[in-house]
Amino acid sequence: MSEKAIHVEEHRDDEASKLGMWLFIFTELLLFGGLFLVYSIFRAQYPTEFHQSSLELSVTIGAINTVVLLFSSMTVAMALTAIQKNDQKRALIFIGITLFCAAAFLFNKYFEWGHKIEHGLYPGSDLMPLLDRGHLLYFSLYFFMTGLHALHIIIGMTLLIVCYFKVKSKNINDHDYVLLENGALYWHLVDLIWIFLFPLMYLIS
Amino acid sequence: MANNTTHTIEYRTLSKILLVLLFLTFVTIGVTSFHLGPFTVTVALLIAGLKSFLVLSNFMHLKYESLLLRILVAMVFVLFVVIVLITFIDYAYR
Amino acid sequence: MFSNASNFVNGVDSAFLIITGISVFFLVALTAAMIYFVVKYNRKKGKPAVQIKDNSLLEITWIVIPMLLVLYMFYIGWEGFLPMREVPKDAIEITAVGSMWKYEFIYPGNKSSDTLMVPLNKAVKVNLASKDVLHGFSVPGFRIKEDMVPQKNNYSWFTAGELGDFDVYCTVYCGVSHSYMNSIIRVVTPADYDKWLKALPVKKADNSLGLKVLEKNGCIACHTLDGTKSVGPTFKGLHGATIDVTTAGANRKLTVDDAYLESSITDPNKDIVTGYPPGVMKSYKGIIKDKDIKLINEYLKTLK
Amino acid sequence: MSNSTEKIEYVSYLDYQGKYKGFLSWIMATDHKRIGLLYMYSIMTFFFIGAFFGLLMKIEMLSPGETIMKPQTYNGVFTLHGILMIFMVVIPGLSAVFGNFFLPILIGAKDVAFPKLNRFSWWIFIVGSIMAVASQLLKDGPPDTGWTFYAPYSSQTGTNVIMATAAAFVLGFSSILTGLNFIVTIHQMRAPGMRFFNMPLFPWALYATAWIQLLATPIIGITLLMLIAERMFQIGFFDPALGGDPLLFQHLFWIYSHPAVYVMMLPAMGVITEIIPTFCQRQIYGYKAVAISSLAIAGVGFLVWGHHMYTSGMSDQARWFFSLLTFIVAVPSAIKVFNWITTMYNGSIDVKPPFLYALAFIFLFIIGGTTGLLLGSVATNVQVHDTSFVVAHFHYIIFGGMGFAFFAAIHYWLPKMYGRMYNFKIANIALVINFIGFNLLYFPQFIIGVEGMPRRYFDYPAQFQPMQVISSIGGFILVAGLILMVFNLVKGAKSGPVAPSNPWNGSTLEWTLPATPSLENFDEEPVIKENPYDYK
Repeated sequence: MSEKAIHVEEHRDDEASKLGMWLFIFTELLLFGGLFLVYSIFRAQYPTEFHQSSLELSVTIGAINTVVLLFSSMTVAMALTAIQKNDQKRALIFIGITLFCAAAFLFNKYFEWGHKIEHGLYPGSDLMPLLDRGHLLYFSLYFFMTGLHALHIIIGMTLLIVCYFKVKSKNINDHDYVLLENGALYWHLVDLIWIFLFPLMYLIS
Repeated sequence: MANNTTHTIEYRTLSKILLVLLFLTFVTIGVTSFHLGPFTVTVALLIAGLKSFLVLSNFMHLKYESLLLRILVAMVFVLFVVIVLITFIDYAYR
Repeated sequence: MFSNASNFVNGVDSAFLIITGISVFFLVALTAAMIYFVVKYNRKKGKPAVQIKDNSLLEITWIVIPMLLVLYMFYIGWEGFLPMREVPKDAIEITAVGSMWKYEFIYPGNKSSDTLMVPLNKAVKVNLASKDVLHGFSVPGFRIKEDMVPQKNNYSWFTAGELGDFDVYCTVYCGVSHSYMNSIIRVVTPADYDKWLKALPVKKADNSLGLKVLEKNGCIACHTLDGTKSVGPTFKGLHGATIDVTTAGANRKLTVDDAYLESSITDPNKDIVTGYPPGVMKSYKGIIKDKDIKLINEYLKTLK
Repeated sequence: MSNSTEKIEYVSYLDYQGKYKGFLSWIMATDHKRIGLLYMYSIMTFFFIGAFFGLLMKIEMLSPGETIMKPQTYNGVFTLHGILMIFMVVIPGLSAVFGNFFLPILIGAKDVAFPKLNRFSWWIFIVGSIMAVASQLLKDGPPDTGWTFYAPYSSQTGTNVIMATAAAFVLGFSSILTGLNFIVTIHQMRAPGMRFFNMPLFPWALYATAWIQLLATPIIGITLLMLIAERMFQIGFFDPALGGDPLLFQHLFWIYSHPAVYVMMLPAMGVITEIIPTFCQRQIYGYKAVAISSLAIAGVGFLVWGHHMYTSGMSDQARWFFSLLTFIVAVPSAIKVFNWITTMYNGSIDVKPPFLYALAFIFLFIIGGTTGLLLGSVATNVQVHDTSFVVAHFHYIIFGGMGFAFFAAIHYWLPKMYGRMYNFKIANIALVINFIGFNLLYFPQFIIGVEGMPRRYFDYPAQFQPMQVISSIGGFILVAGLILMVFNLVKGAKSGPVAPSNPWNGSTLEWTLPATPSLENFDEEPVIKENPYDYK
């Protein structure tokens, strides 16, 4: 039996990987879609309560986080451009900035959550069951949606850290950068979801 | 390299897109601080839609992808909106 | 089929018959065609297969005809259903409350019974409520069914056309005694109905706070207040009694006191009363607050 | 055997071992054919465990009152039966077993697009399955919610609901990844010359299925996560005691679970569409209509979930809307049935076990489908909803439809999977026993369902007993037939006569390969026919 006959080639097909990533993004969109559906139904039922509760959140922190995420979305796109131009150094810097922004976002979120928890506003607290249904649902949704979003930030960061080291070791280069491309796509997804979360959670009036 | 089909977007373009996105963010914050009644949500969602369109088409390179992929992305959003609308057939008439 | 038990039987049953008729027709015709083809074009007969081109006219026909048929079936189904949502203004209003695992029917004047008594040939609107989880209110003889959803006001209505008893079943799965959650609708003459309703005593309200806590948390679903055995031990006479329990696999005896009751609420699987399966009750730690546990204890002391 | 190029030597995928030997060469395999078989062995195991629980229920139903078990046990048994059969047997079923094995071959590809992801899907399928079984054994006792996990009961009961829902979540993830893999495979891996409209119809069905898996499963994922959060952190989206809305759970649940029915049925229809032309030696009638009806079913199937909730207190507008769409989704299914039967016309029909299973499928599917009309019509739904009529209906669809299609597929493709043939006579006898047992088991449930017998009842009024007894007898007959069928298949696969490479004279690509395909399927570029069902 010749070696050639039994050797399984690693078929490389970047188009396929990219399509696969897009399909995965679809599932993520619908995962959050389910939550947005829940949000829209409860909001339609309790518009005033949702409005009052949203005043409890700080628009400034939300806006800062939005800017941070938008900016990181741009830098990760620039990292891809840098790799395409075979500029390894810049690519590393851009991925680094993105990771820094992600950490800043989580840091911000940590304080925001901490502030709420200090006031006894968290699921399972003594205060929560005393709220009326609209407020209760708003804060449940707030913690669940931003929590799930933060989880996605952490997943995205992990992906980008992997990309960082692969760029460093030149496993990601101007001939083969589909992994970074997919990591970037995932990061944009995280940004995309926040684009909707921000106005719906912080700005509704 | 036949595999590298992804279009390269210049730094300058990307930074321009960011500026537009930031501008739109502040517009949303500005608009929602006025009391437009039920239109506030509509306006906020429209701007969010515009922003996501920019992210999708530029940052995510969708502008340069195949027609098929663009149709699929649109299909997913349409499907989601249809599901929401159908659910509201129940909730709106309760 | 086609009894006069309620005003809906006719509409539902005719829809049923028409749809079943169309279905049986297709089932028989298509099966007959299959068998006929299998026999006629069997390979044993040695004729080679003839390749046939698609015929768009034929295909359009069998898209259009089923389409018309299903639209017709939809229409009769909707026609049969519509009256179920149009309650006459003069209907008698009775509230049916489902809880694990019994029905309670509340009549005007705060009178209640566990069977639903209704007068013949009078419209009755049944408001459906639930105290804990989803329940069903299904009366097969009347062709009505609607779910009882907590904190949501569903309703059903009917005009009974025949005297007699009709079964009521719970159709939405609601836990261990789901299949024992049933009742009866008894249709009587209007005169008998009035007489019966007059004799029915007005519901007494027990205002104990401890009982409220028990009701709110669904405890009474499994622990009765009257001494009958249910999913869990009864509350009657429990406080102060000496019972056999299994703690970490070992049998022992203990006397029920405040501390035991508290641990049974927060960690129910620690001491299982002999004769009951472990794992049926969840921990209410953090759900029932300490001050509410005190109220429960006070209330249980009164249940001798 | 093709030996045209001298360098490439043919090695059957069953003999090829690669880096790992023995058992590891299976669980570490990235070969789509081995993964297909792995799925088949695990799914058949779960199927028989599920069937065993089904049988326990049938024994319990022999007489009113307690027969062999307590009510709490019974509730655990039907819940596990449901979770096992739905999430671990019928949803992966055809697409994971025969889709994995034959999709790449049918489109002339060497493998699926992401072989390692494919292996990973099987692994997490096994992890999810272990979690589902573990939920039975942990200390709080088996979950007792039914496979639908309806809130608020599921957020209040003290049993292992978290473990069971987490299992369903993990299994859903496996399903998503399989669907993703198939879509990319079909888009990117078709052999040169294979366009969408000369692709065989089983891949078409799998394509539509994969889209449903991909787009609907995340919704159940998030729903189950919310349920878990509700139990763990008291985030009440569904429990009214915590401020939630139980009907919202039903909406979200059925947004996934209704399309999931088509995840089960579409590949089944696809299999039948492969079998009928082969045994009639006639090209499928109305190729395009059959292909597009798959997409139509998938598309409209997304929008009809509300027909599971007519009696839940939905608005009247929603009731007629869902009813109308439900009736419309019946049409593409009807088109498929007409096309299958027309394909038999003027054919040269070879009555072999796979074809007989296909005929049994059509018969049972018509019954299942038309009783679905009675459930889709609002007025009759009110009478039969949540009764054993529903139980009979979905068993006719899922078992009579998907199950019999699965059996048809095994009988059709076994010579290609193992290179051996089973005994036709025993296969036919088993089929007759299965068919009789099946109808005895489920048809009586239609009758008592119309009379009002609710589903999930541990105990029942005495007037339903005769039909329950007939049904239980049918259950025993069916299980006997299944055991005979599996015995015959196992014996055939292990020691049956060696099968020729094209025993049924099929025209699709798998039959051009040697009796067991080699590792990369096509040692030379496959020749793609303009019409996949071109019988000469």
